[in-house]
This record gives sequence, C-alpha cells and structure tokens, in this order.
Amino acid sequence: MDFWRTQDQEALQDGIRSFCQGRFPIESLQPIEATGGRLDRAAWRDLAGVGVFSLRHDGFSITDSALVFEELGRALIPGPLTATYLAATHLRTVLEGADSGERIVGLAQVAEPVTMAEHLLDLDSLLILQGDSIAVVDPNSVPTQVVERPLDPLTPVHVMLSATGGEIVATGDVVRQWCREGAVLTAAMQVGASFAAIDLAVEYAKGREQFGRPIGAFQAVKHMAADMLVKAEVARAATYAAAVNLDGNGDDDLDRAVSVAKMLAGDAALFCGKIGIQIHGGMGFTWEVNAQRYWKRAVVLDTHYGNSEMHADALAGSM
Amino acid sequence: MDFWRTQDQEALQDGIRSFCQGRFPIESLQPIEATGGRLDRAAWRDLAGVGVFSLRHDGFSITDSALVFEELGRALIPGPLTATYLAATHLRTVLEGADSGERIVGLAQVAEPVTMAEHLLDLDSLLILQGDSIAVVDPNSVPTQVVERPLDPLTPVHVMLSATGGEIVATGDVVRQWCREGAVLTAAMQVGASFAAIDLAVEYAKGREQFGRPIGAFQAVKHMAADMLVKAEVARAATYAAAVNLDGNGDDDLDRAVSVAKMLAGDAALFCGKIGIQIHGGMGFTWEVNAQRYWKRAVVLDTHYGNSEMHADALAGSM
Amino acid sequence: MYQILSRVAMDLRYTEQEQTFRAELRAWLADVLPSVAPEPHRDDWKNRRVWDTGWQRMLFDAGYAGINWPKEYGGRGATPTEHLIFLEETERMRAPYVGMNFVGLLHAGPTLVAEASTEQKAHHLPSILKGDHVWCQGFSEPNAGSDLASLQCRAIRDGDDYVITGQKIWTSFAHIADYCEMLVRTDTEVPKHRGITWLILPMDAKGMDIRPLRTMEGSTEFCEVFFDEVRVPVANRVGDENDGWRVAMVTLSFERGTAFVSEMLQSMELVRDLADLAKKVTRNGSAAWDDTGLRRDIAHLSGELDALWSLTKRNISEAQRTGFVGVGGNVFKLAYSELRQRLGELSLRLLDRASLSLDDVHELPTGKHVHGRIHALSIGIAAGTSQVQRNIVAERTLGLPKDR
Amino acid sequence: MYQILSRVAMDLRYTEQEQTFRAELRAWLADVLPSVAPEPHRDDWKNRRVWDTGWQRMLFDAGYAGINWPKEYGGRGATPTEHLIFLEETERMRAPYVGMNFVGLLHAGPTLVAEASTEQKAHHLPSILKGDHVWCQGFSEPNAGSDLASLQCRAIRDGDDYVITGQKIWTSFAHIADYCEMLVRTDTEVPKHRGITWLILPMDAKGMDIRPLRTMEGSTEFCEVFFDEVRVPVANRVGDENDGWRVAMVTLSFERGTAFVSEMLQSMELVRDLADLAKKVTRNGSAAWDDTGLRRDIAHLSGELDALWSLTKRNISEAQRTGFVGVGGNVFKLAYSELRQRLGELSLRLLDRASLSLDDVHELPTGKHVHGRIHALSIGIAAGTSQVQRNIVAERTLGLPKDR
Repeated sequence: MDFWRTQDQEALQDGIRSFCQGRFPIESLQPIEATGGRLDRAAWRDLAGVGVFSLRHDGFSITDSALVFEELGRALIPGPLTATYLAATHLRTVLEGADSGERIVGLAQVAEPVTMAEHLLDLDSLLILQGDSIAVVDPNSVPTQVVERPLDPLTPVHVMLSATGGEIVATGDVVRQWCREGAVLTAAMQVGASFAAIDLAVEYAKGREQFGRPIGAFQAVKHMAADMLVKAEVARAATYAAAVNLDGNGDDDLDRAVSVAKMLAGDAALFCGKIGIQIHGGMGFTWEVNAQRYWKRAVVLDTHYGNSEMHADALAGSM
Repeated sequence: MDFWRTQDQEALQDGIRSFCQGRFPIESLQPIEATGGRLDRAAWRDLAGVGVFSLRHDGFSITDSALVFEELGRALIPGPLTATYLAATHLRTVLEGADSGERIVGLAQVAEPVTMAEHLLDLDSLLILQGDSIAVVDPNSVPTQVVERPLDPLTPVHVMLSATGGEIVATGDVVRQWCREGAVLTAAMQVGASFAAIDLAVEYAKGREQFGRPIGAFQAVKHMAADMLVKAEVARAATYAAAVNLDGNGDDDLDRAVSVAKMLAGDAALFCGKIGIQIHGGMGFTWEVNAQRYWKRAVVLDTHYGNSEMHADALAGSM
Repeated sequence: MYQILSRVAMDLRYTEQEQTFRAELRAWLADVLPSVAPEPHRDDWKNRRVWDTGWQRMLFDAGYAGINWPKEYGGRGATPTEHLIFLEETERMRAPYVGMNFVGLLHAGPTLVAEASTEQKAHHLPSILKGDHVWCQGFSEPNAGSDLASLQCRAIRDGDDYVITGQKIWTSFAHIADYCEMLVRTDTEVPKHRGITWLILPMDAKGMDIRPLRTMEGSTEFCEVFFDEVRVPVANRVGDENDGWRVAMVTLSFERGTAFVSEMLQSMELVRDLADLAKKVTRNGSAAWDDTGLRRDIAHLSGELDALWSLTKRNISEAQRTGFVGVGGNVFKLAYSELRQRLGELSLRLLDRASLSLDDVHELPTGKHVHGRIHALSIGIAAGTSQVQRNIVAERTLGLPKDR
Repeated sequence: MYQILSRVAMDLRYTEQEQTFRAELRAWLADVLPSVAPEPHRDDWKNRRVWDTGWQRMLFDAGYAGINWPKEYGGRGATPTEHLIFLEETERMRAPYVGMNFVGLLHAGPTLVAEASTEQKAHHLPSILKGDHVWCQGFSEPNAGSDLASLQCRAIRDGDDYVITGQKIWTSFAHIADYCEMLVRTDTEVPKHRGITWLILPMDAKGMDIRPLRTMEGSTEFCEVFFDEVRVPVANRVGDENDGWRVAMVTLSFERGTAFVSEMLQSMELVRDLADLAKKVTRNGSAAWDDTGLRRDIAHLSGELDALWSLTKRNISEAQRTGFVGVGGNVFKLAYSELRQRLGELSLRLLDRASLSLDDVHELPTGKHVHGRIHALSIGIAAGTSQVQRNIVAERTLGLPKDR
C-alpha cells in the first residue's frame, strides 16, 4: 500500500502548475470574461501541447490525469477540458484532433430541469450524453437559446431546446467508464479550485489588517480557513482514491469510490468558494477580486456528471 | 400588535424562577439521580402549591403557562410536568387531584420503534396517547420492562410491551388541542433549558483561564456562545408566537405555529446542550458538571409530542 | 399564588387603529400604483433616479414619506408597528422600494434630525422627504471596514472650509447622489474614535473622482470615491469637530427592528416559490417535491422564516415599549444570514444546471433563486460581518470578556 | 512533454508481503481468540486488568506486542501499513482492544524508547510489552487542559528524591496502574514550557489520593489524583530536569496515522448498522429507509467515512515515506469529530424514543447508537479540542499569524 504521490507524479503536477501559472495566470481571466468567455484557440493548443488531452495515450494513468486536472482546476482554466480529454481518450478515431487541440469537444448531459451546453460557440463537436449512450452532433445544428447572463462569465451556456439526434458514438460500458472518469477528473478540478480559494483567502487574511492586526490572527478567520482546508484535504483523499481504483490499483467498488469523490469534492469547492468570499469581506463580493470566481466555478462543476446530492443518492442506492 | 411580555407576565415568570431556584436548586439534581430519578411527592405538591398545574383554571393563558414552563425547563425539574398540567386542564373531573399535586399523571405516546413510559413507578395515572385518542390506565397494570440505564438518569423509563386497553377519556379535537399545548409547553421547557445551558457555559467561560486569559475571551468560544444564543432566541420567539396563537391572539395557522415552535426549540436545546459541553471541555463530559444534564434533557424533550424532524415533515405537509 | 392583575396580553394581531392605517394605505396603493411607470433597467442610473425619487414624491404628497420620522420634521411619526405595516403592504402590493433614497431616509436624515442645526435641518430634511435630494454614504474605506473607526480619509481645517483628501468605498449611488454623509479624520493624534468628524458633502464639490465598483453579479450601484483637496464649508459639519463617531452611532440607536422587513417578506416568498418550483420540476421521473429530504429542508427553512418573523415582531414590540431594540437585532441578522446561505444552497441543488443562468431559463422561474443565492453571499458581510456580530452578541449581551 | 520515468504508482492494495503478514495474523487470531475469556463487566477494574494484560501477554508470546516499536526494544518494528493491518484484523476478528495497556504501549513506552536511560529501558520496556505493568498518564490538571504547559503540579528536589505536591486529572486507570508517566513543574521562575520535568512515578508511592471521576455515561476509568509530598527518586527522571516538555512532545512525532484506525472501523460498522436499523424500523407505516432524506444523510456519512479511510491511508503512506504525518493528522481529527457528531444526531433522530435507553430496547440493537452518540460528544474534546486543532492547522499549516 502506498497512497502518496510518486516523485514522477510530483514532477508532473509541479510542471503543469508552472505551465498554468505562465500560460493561464489568474489575471488573464478578467479579459476572457470581457470577451464573453470565448476560448483562445492558441491557448487551447498549448494545453494540448503539454499533453493535457493525450495523457492516456502517452501512457499516463487516470491518477496522473487527476493530478493534472487538479492543476487545471486550481488555475480556473475555462473550457470543456474533461470532454475533450475523454474524447481524445475514448473516441480517438471518431473525433480526431481532440488530443492535439485542433478539435474542441464539449459534452452536454441531458438533465432535469434543463439541458445546457457550455462553450457552444467554440465547440467543434458537441457530445450529447443521455442515459448510457453518447451521440455526437454538429454544435451549429442544434436548436439552442443563448443564456444572456451566465452565472460564471467564464462558462458561457446555451439552453438546448432539443437534445435528440446525432450519431451514437459510445454506449454501455464505455459510457459508464466515461462518466466515472469524467466525475473523477471534475472532482480533481474541484479539489484544485478549493485549494486555490484557500490560498487566496489565506494570503488576504495575512495582509489585511483590522483592529490593529492581520485579520488572519483572529480565531474566527483562522477557524474558517482551517475548516476550508479540512474539507479540501478530505475531498482530495477521496478523489485520489477514486482515481487509483479506476487505475485498477485498489479493491473498492468503482462506482462507490467515484461517487464519494464527486460528492465531497463538490461540497468542498462550494464551501471553500463561499468561505473564501466571507473571509474577503466586502472585497470578496467584487468583480475585481478572484474569490467569487472560485465559487462560481464550483457551482458550474458541481453540475457536471451528477451533483453532490445525486452522488449521495447513488451511494444510498448501493447500501 | 404587542409581542413583548407584560409586566404581569414578567412578575409571574420571575416569581416562578425564584421558586424553582429555592425549591429545585440545580444542586438537588444529583441526589435525585442517586435515587433512580424517583420523584419527591412533597416537592411535587409544592409545584402544585404555586399553581403550576392549575394555571388555566386560575385564569392564566397558554402564553402565561409557556412562561412558567420555560422556568421549569430552565431548572431541569424532573417529572411528567406537561401531562399533569394537561390532565388538570382538560381532564379535571376525570383525574381529580392532578391540579393539587395529589395525582401524578404521566403520558405515553404510542410510537415507532418503541413506546416508552417515563416515571412509571411514581405515576398515579398513566395516559396512553394513540392517534387522536387518549386512554387512562393503571400504571401498575400495564406490561412493561424497565430500562436499566436510562439516558437521562432524571427520566427513568419503561418500555411498554403493550399499549392497548384502558378507558378512553379524550378524543378528536380535545386530543388535537392537547397535543398542540403539550408541544408548545415542551418547547417552552426546551427554550428554558437552552438558556440555562448558555448561562452555565458563559459563566464557565468567564472564569476558566487557559493561555493566560479567560477562555471566553477567545473568539472561538465567543462565537459558539453567540450561536447558542441565536438559536435560543429564535426558538423562544417561535414558542411565544405559538402560545399567543393558541390563546387566540394571533392569525397564524395553529398547527403550523406549533410545529415551528417544537421544531426550533428541539433544535435549539440539542444544540445548546451539545455546545455547552464543548465549551466546558473535558469537564463538560463529567457527571459532576451540569452541562451534560441539559443535553440529556434536550434529548428526552425532543421525543415528546413529535421530534424536530417530524414537525419539519408536518410543515412540509402543509406547504 | 400568582394573580392576574390586568387583561393585557401578548397579542400578535393588529389593533383597530393599525388595521385602519393598513386599510387606508392599501387603498391608496391600489389607487396610485397603476400610474407608476415600469421599473427602469437596473443599470440605467439616470432613469432609476427619476423613478425612485418620483415614487418618494408620491409618498410625500400622500403623507407617507418619512414614515418613522418625527412629525415636527415632516415625517409621519408612525409607530414601529405602523412602519412594519407600511413595509408589509408596499411589499405585498409590489410598490417600488426605497431604492436610492435609502441613505437619506434611513440614515443621513435621521442623523440630521437628531444632531443637525436648525438651518441644516431646514435645508435638508424637506428635500429628502420630497425626493428632491438623493444622499449617499461616505463611511467605509479600503482599510476601514469592520474596523470603521480606523478610517483615514483626512479633513484639514482651512479657514471656513475643511479640505478633504483620501478615499471612500462602498458608496452606493455616489455617481447620482446630491449629498454625502461623510466621516472624516480631523485629528490623527488622539485615539481613533475621538478624531472623527461628520460632514455634509455636496456631491458637486470639486476634486472628486467617482469610480463604479463592479460586484460579482456585475451590478454597479457601489462606487469608490477619491478625494483630492475637496473643500467643504465648516458650516456643513454636523455636531462638534472630532465628535463624529458619536454622531454616526446615534443612528444605530434608531433601529426599530424594521431594517430587514422587506428582505424577510421577499425571503418568505422565495421559499414558497422554491416549494412551487420543486412541485413542478421533475427528478428521476417524479416531482422533486416527492423527495422527503428536499421537502423537509424547504419546510425547515420555511418554519425558520416564520420564527424570524415572530422575532421581528418581538423586536418591534420591544422598540415600541423601550424605544430601542436590544439583542434581537444582532440575533436576527445572524440567524437570517445563515438561513439565507442554506436557502441559497438548497435552491442551487434543486436548479442543478438551471443555476448556470442569472436569468430565468426555459420558462422556469429560476433567475430569482440564482440571484437570491448570490445575494445570500453578501448578507453575512454587509452592515457588519457575522463574525463581528457574534463578537457583539458575545461581549455586549452575554458579557464575555473583550479580546484585549 | 512529460515522461513516465518509473512504473511505480499510487496503490491502495496491499503488497504480497503485507498480505502474508495479514494472513499469518488472521490465522493466529482465529486460533487463539476462542480461548480468550469473555470481557469482564466495564466497571470490574480488577478483572479488566487481568483480561487486558492477559491479552497483551498473548500478543507478546506470538510476537505481536509493540507492533510499531523498534525491534531492538522488543517490538516487532512493523511498518505503519502493517500496523494498520494489525488494527484492521484485530478489529475485524473482534479481538480485545489495547485497553488499559494503551498509555504504556502507545505513549509512555515510545517515550522511554526515545528518551530513557539504558537502565530505565531495561527495567520498563519488557514489562510493558509483556503486560506485566500497566501505565497511566499524569499530564492534565484542572487548570491545565488545552494549555497543558501551564501545569502547576510541583516537584521539589530533596536530596535524591523529587517531592511532588499538587493534582492531576483525566488519569485513566490510575486506580489499577503500576506506573505513571508524569509531568511536573520543577522551576516556576522560567517561561512555562521550560520548567517542566518528566518523571516515572510508581503508583505505590505514599501520599497519593486517587478518586474516580465519573463521566456523563457513568463510567469511571478516569481519575483525579491528589499528591501530598509524594517522593519519587531522581533516578526516575527521564531526560534532563526542566526538559520534560520536549520529552513529552517527542511522542507526538511518533504519530504514524494509525491513532484512529480502530475508531474508524467501528464508525464504519456503526453507519452500516444504522442503515440496517433504518431498513428495519418503521415510520408512518413504511421503513424509515424509504425516507430519501434520512437515506441520503446516512449515505453521505458513509461516503465521508470512506474518504476518511482514504485519508488515513494517505497519512500512513506519508509516515512510511517521511517518518511522520504532516497536516493529515489534525485534518483527520477535525473531520472525524464533526462527522461523528452528525452521525450521533442522525442516529438519535432515527431512534426517537428508543434513544432514552443506553441499552438495547425491545430487541432492537439501539444501545450502540446511543453510546456512539455520547462518545461523539467527547471526540472533539479529548486529545486537543477542535478549537485548538483548528488553531494548529491555521497557524502551522496555513501560516496564519499567531493570536498574540
């Protein structure tokens, strides 16, 4: 039993983190929002260039991928990252160019009360996930209605007025595995966003003075920060465990492990986003400060591959 | 609209509080526990002497009664207080002597997973509440099994192996009203116990020093105490509102008002009991300190006339 | 043993007099509301001002302006309960909110009533009540939030003027206001609370740079204001020099328990709407409302709101009896902030993907729930963070020792 | 761009060597457990001692005593993962717990290993491993709980003895123990951490008054101990005079992530049992389990426990790599304490009236849930309150400034 990052993995994760800090610095988000959240194809190709979408074909594991996606989540990189990664992994021949960054692939899961597609205007292929089948459609061909004011300006969305048709490209076990991997990679991004929210709040609490001392010296702030870390660390353990199990290096029930990860990573990201805003006080509520961006992304990611509550229900179903 | 204690009510409540402090000082509880929680008939008659059971026939309102029961709850006075009060109020002729303290009346509500009678050995009459009827039985005649180690040593309990038979003494509207009043008076006791738990914890936090200052100077402790007060004050507002409505001095739906009170008073008492223990640290976990007694009583009272969750469900049913 | 001395009882019902007040108000609202123009777009500040102040003028003409102000200063002198009724009825009838008149009516005005000179009162109070002048507030600074008394914005006496240099933040409607109630530092040598002065700043004074501050929702009612040697006549000072902290705090004692009434009523509607939505939305083929857990959580929130409504009435009754609200105000805000966070979280779980839009989607009334969730993030921050509120409750009400 | 350098991967499975260890242990347990007498009554301390130390002797004879102690001191020198396996298997097979051997095996013994003299080691370590000697701990005092370093129990040097006067509290099994690891104040003139000394106190020394301290559940394993000029030879000192704080803290660095393994396994079983109970108990005519809210809450707790199990494995793996557990230990305890409170509350809601008995009622297995709920009240207090733990996490891990 060895459930700690290997040196290789540490190097991989550190490398991706440096890449993200250089190519997707957090200050680059506001300008993207000003464009309506449109994706920068050159940046997307650079993501592909460091191998983000082709990890699996390059021999990396799901756990390695989770470490990478943790960094993508930490940097709040916008775009259909999991969908493009999964397309490159599981539909390599059908959707050529996903791995190289030439084809941006999105995925919309048919859901109640509404089915929504993200980043529609920038997609080259749109996958529609319904039950245990995935169909591919031309993003320009589906009847949609734009959402004027998306909650997360970095995640533009369209309501899909119809989610039928298209060519079925995956069914059954492939889709089930797809959903497991999607949930775990999303959980990894949620974990990354949680830690980024903590880092930002802690940095602020160290520098911001009120009543003659840094607010981080007050127990109220300290304890909020500690509670954030607890949620994030527990979620991280669950997420890595799910990934390791998906890699075949564990004995847990796969669906259960995945649900635990997605449930707790969703809870953690929402909690850290919320408390991060609270620690920032009024500034946390401003556009200019990134605290609110972590919360908004947390809301978005919670709705991917089943929200926290749905996964709790799935766990209940297995008990 | 005037939702503040009148001067009369203030005098009534203060008077009962003084009586309780004199006749039922908190230090008297440990000796009672040593007797297996047996009731002291002389003390019971003294309760009757100050009019606790005959309030309604003496012209006091349900709101007045709630103020009185808040004090009984604050003092953690053991015994079937609500049942004897309600018997004296609604079954005066059937159960003579309840008002004067000569007859101790208990009530067992038929429940899942188990029906339990409290203070059985000290009862003169046992009422059995099932659905919307109340029957009276001889406490010595019902098949029961004693609980060796009751959670609250001040509330000895017997499992009722059968809860049928007896003479029906109330049905329909009377029983519905009985349950409303029982729930509100229980809520009042929960509110009183909540405030007593707060007072004890605050007193301890002022005197206990660690790291060179009273622990009550630490924000962590302050904020726990503040959270207790918030829960207790909100529950008190709900409880008074329910009582005022039952007195006909409000326009709210009665069942809804009662459920809100019982739900929030139950939550508050459990919360204040729990946090009171936490603020006391290790001492909170000892027999000798009363902190744990408030929590135990909170558990007991939560199970009277429907627990917090059942009342939430009742509210949902009305939405 | 105890005797009933009087038949006065706690009563949640409204007296005949209060009911008459309500009936008259309701009739008036029914009469005039149809003539009120539709609400302008939220970022159209010019027309919002026209709309908000126009409504204020209508209230004034009908005798409802300054509902809780003393009669001698042009207010109605209503009791806290009548104020509650006013807020209930205007909310129920969907009348315009106080909008950008709020600083003038609820804070600056009452402060002037209590502390200003006869001339200052005569000049400002009628124009606030009529909607002629809009006020904003220049209290908070980037480095003076929870610790407001540490404010640094400097005013130096120069002849008959104060010359102001510094910065304010969270000044709502600064770009559209006529006057600003301002706290400035006039003495840096004394303990922080003792060197503050309260000034009336005309917003057309020279030397100000007003920059909108965008919130996370994208709205722009808040501003940052930068002062570069802005001159304000000494005659605009309210109270003594260096006595401004006391002057500003005076208004706090005006709290009559009505501060959150409109919010509360909206929240109660929000929960009802959420229950309705849960009955409409399907989850796994049946109504979301069939989920006992969801239903119980909504019902719990609904019950808590009822209790907070009762607490509001207790606070108002206390104010009516004693002239001020004790611990109830802080308790209310703490409970309410926390409740709204839970409500917001519950809403988003129900909406799931629909929460990704700030507007309604797909003919479902979801926008208000998303907005409500975001709003909830601010309640425990604005007007005193929950952390500061807990300190106040613990120290002032429970008597726990100060931190230092 | 990145290359895979080695095929080593994170792996939650046990190695062949670990599996062999498990198989041997399991076989041994299956062999010996039937011969273990039934557990004595919880308050029968004399027989509990016989039982606990008897089991320790069996472990010793089989080579499992001091599983994580170094081999050179008679331990097995097992890895943290083997320790985990040991705890898993003994729990699964319902072997006796460490019981009253816990101070000796898990705290005093490891401290002696690290800090004691050769003579002290030779005298004490084998007797702890064999179950010959039971140890207790004299650290906490009535006025030194969270702030342990403020302890006042005084030891004054008198020739070859220390003379101890003062009081200790929370000394478990003091009435039955042979030795006590003690922290005493030997210098009152220096900062509090610098005047403490670590002593081995024989419990048969004269001048002690041991009084059981009853817990809220009525159990009596904890004691208060009063010292009136109790003489302890200077030879019983471990480490230097006034260096006792460091000596005591040394043991903290021995934490290998296994501290809560048995607790965790019990909690996981508790949640499974609660789910089973919910399927059995009816509410309004149908199984309580049919309530989606209850079911979801139980499932959530169950999932959280899985995650904490993963966190435990992370902590153990970190210990295996680096020799110590970083932030994971505090994080674990905070999460676990809070989880157990919620589990306890949920249990009582399900039990409703059945929660009024500490024992099973009516053939329903409810007693363990009531006990579990009460136990939960203590987890966030014992061995560092959650408040202190949060300070540690915030200051040491997140680097937030100290309070003063």
